[in-house]
Amino acid sequence: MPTLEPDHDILVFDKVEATYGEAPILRGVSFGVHKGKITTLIGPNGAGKSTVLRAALGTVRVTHGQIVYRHQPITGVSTTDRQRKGMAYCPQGRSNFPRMTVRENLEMGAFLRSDREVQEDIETLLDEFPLLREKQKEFAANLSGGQQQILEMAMALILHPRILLIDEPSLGLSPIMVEQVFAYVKEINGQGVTVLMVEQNARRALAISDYGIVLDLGRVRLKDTGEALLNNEEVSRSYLGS
Amino acid sequence: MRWHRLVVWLLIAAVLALWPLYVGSPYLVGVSITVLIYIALALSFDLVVGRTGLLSFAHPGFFGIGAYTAALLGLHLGSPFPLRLGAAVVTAVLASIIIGVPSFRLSYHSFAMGTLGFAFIAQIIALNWIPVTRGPLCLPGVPPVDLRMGSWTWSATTLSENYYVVLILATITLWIVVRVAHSRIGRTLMAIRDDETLAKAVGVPVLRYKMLAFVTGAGVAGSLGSFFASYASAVCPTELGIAYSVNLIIILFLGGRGTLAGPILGAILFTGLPEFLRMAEAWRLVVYGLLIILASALVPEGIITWAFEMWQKRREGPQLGSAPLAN
Amino acid sequence: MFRRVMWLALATILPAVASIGYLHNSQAAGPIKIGLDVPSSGSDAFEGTHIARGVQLALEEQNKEGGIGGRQLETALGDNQCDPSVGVNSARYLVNVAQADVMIGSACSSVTLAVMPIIQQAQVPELDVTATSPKITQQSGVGGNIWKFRLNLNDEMMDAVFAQKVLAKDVKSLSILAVNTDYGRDAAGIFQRNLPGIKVLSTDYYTQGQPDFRALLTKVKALNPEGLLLISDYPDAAQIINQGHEVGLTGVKLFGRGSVATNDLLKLLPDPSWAQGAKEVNFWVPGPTARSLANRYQARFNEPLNRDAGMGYFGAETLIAAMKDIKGDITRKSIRDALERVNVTISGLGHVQFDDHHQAHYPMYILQIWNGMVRILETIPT
Amino acid sequence: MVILAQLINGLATGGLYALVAAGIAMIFGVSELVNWAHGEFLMIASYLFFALYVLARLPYPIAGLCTMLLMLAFGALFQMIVIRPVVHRPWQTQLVATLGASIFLINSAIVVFGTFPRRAATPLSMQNLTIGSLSISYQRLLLIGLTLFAFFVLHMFIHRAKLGKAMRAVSQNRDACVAVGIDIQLIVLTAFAIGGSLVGLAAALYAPLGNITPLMGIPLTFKAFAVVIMGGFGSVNGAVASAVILGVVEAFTIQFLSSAYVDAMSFLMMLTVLVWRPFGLFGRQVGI
Repeated sequence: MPTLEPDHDILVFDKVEATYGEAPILRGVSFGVHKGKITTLIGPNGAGKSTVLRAALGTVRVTHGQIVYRHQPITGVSTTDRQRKGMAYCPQGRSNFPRMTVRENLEMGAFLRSDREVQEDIETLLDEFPLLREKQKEFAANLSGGQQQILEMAMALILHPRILLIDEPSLGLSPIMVEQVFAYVKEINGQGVTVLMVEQNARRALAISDYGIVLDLGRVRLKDTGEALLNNEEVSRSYLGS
Repeated sequence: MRWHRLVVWLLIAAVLALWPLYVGSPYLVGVSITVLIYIALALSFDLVVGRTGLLSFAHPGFFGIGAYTAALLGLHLGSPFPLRLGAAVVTAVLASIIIGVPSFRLSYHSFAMGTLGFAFIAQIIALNWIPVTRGPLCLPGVPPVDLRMGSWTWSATTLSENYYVVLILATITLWIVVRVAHSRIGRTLMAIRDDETLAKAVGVPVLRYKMLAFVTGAGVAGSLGSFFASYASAVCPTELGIAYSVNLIIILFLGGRGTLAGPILGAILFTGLPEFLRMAEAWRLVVYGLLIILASALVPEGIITWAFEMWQKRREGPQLGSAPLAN
Repeated sequence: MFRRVMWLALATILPAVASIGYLHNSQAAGPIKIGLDVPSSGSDAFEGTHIARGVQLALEEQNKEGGIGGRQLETALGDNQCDPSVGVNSARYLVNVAQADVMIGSACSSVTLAVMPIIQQAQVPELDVTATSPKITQQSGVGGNIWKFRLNLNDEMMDAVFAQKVLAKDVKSLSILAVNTDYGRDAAGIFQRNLPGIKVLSTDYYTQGQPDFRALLTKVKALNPEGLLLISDYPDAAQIINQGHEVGLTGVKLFGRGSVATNDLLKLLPDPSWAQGAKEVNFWVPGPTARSLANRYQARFNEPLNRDAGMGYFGAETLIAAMKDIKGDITRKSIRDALERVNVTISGLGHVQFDDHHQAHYPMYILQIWNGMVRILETIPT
Repeated sequence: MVILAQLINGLATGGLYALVAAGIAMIFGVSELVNWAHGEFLMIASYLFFALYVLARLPYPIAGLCTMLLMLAFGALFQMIVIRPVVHRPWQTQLVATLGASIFLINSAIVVFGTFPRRAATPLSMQNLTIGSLSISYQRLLLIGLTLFAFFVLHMFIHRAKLGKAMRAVSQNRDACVAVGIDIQLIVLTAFAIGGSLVGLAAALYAPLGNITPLMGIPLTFKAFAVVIMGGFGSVNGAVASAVILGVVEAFTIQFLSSAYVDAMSFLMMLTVLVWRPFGLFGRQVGI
């Protein structure tokens, strides 16, 4: 079993606690995200998976412990600064702008950038995602669910992230689209972007993941390679469904 | 513990009953009557706003409709007060059904503005329907609150008598609100306020419950209007004005909505406050506005909610809240 | 629940009980208190503010001469917002808490009528200086409220005379624009009943303080009336005249009832010639006889004297004259009795004596705006 | 000719409503906040213009421009002082805060400026263009022209500029804004600043044509609310279109029906629209 050595880790959670209102959601979460790999968080509803991503991004307040990003603690760093430093985030559900065109959506993805190469980068992305080029003048609302998910990933990529935090990318998609979306996740990872993913569709996700982390009731139950978790009987029984 | 409770209730009742004798000054009795009207109005307003989450601007409209109905009956037919009160309730309820049915289809912002529109139109009609309302000339000479039993008659001519009448009305209002709050209806209303989608999903007829709260609130407001017409002995279009709505909203949101103590404390503070500030006449309303801004920032859930929280924290130390677990 | 009730009881009753002590500060032989029952906020605040200043000037002058019987005079302000239900509480405040010995107000007719039962019950005399509803006169004095007095002339006295002596001579057709308040509706009604031989082409009511009169004036212009009667106070009248110029409503003869032919209006016109020839009946205006008062007022408040400030001053002067005449203690009752006896000539206003209905009768003024000034065309005895 | 004159009256009035309503709609679009004090922004702006043009004797264009800039700052300050502390609260609490602000601003103006109306007539407001029986002041021509121009600029800003696009983005999906790093606070601040400057422009154009009083904002707030609802809450284009329609309908109501009921017209129209189309005349498709 490979150890999660800090040197390889782009993002480290160290005994992180977070609350929502008065209720504790994370109760001392510790793990590391291996640079250049895909790591998937699995666990039942209410385990705190999405909160992990939000804590990393800084939209949930961490009450105890700390988060280390690229070997530097990022407590007190604003969300936008984290994004400037290479964190990109695809939240759960639809996170595009329905009454803006595909191209405008991509421009909004680049909101934090003020350099002149934005338009060029958009062109490059449209080359990479031909289906987006086809629809670049249409409103995002007119795209299918899967196309919108791909648009959202493209929006995140404009910032040239080092790590992509992606929440439930397969939610509400047809099986064919799910395959395509995961293929894109794999492709993005192939370009050197670390991926930290939360996914209900745990089997599929673990199949493309290098590592998996099982979260339950705000604590880390288990961390291992994706393959090992898939083959772990207890995990199978408790967290992967039948 | 039961006698304990009884003693406190009796004590409160005694204080309230002896209040006009204690304060003596007609000005303070007058202010007390205004405060009691506002308490009752705020409690009934809270039925709509605090317990359904919908912001209605129509409430003073129902108050005004009740006042005009009672005044017209008293002036033209010489009807006794109980009849005027009943008629005021009926017209206010009818109006609330007419307003409510289309309005409840609207989203919450549109509902607020829709009811604001109703309030405005009602006031403009009162201002211009001269043959009936006399417009800005008001309807003066409304007979006082009276009771007739055969040859025996009684009428509330002094301030203190009016105080007791409104005290009874406010108590009845409180009773209605408590009954509603502690009944299945009240719990359902709270459930709807907290999660309307869920309530709908489990088959609660949401619209019917909201209408029930809206109509009950309107009826209470109408009854208070009938008292006001007699107490003030005149009804003017200003009684339907937006100023009332503004006051009620301030009372409710800064007192604490969805509670019983909140509207009561809010009414005492925010009708009493401008009166107290009479010392600094020129700056009075400047200070008042400033206090509202500060209160909305510092005690946004209302003074009473804030006070309870502080008190609970001190008593029980840090505790697990009841906020839903969120992923 | 029980604890909540306890808390509630404590939280509400304690401060209320504590406050009583503060409010219960009745005075014995301190200064004489004059309650100002006027609007100092709301849409009629301009009127109340000026009345208050006029009163203040009169009291300051009297205080310099040692007050009355060694007692100083001071004011207490109760803002009635020109709203009857607010006015009822503010009047009670003046009567009970501020312990006013006599009041000036209520400035607005609807508030005056609402407050009259209160002053009767509390037995405090009150003197009106600007409210013009005839109903106040009908309900005051003999057979009515013996505590209410009115210095200024009422609409019944002025409007019929103005209609017959001025309007009937000047025009054959007329449009009326009236403010949609108690005073506008009342006065418009009186005029409509008193316009023999004049064709009233339109009567429109507008909202006080409305920003835009152009559509209304375009409508009036299309009717092509010979005269336009504004039942308005000067802020609205200025808007009407300015915007009337804008939509080309020129050549129409202007008449006013309210405060149209006043210096205040002229200040609000970019070009005074737009109101050239406008005639108005009014119960007072700062004329040549009030020059000394105008100078003193200007020096004190750094603004020119206007009708409302002048009436406030005369109201205070009337009260002072009455109080000087009192032999024994100055009380609410003795002030009332003294007001019934008042028989003085007030310089700048005229001879003041209250009739059976407690209405004073000094001459009314027919005014005209002429070459950027207000001139007195005629004074008509009442 | 009367019809044409009333049409022009309606357009000019509608323009004023539109300048106030656009700000309310924009602020609502990005923050779901109903700014009850927006009419008081116009009042403050008018006194500012009066101070700059009449008291400081600045030339008209400069006084107007300064009013716009100062109101830009005022809008931003208002957001920071009054709105920011309640930004995470329900919209009703935010409404109470703006209510308090409205009471505060009106009465501060009464204390500072007194209750006597002020005027700030310009040479343009005193000269009329006369064609036949039609008469219109040059100030109103300027006003119609500049209002159109302002809305053209606003439209370009919202659809072309990055910040403008971000405003649309915030009005469409707030979560997504967090994901792409759009600072929502900054956008809300921008909306208040733009709302303020539009009202500043309105003041510079309208103050010369009317009285400046502490209470002048109140009727405008209500009319603007009605208009914003009619246009579909949060839609700037919808609000502007409805404002112009309302202006014209009011003018014709006065001409052909009654002046007493004209103020009811705005809310009657609003209620009709709400019953007929609950999401406003232009529906949900428009966005900011």
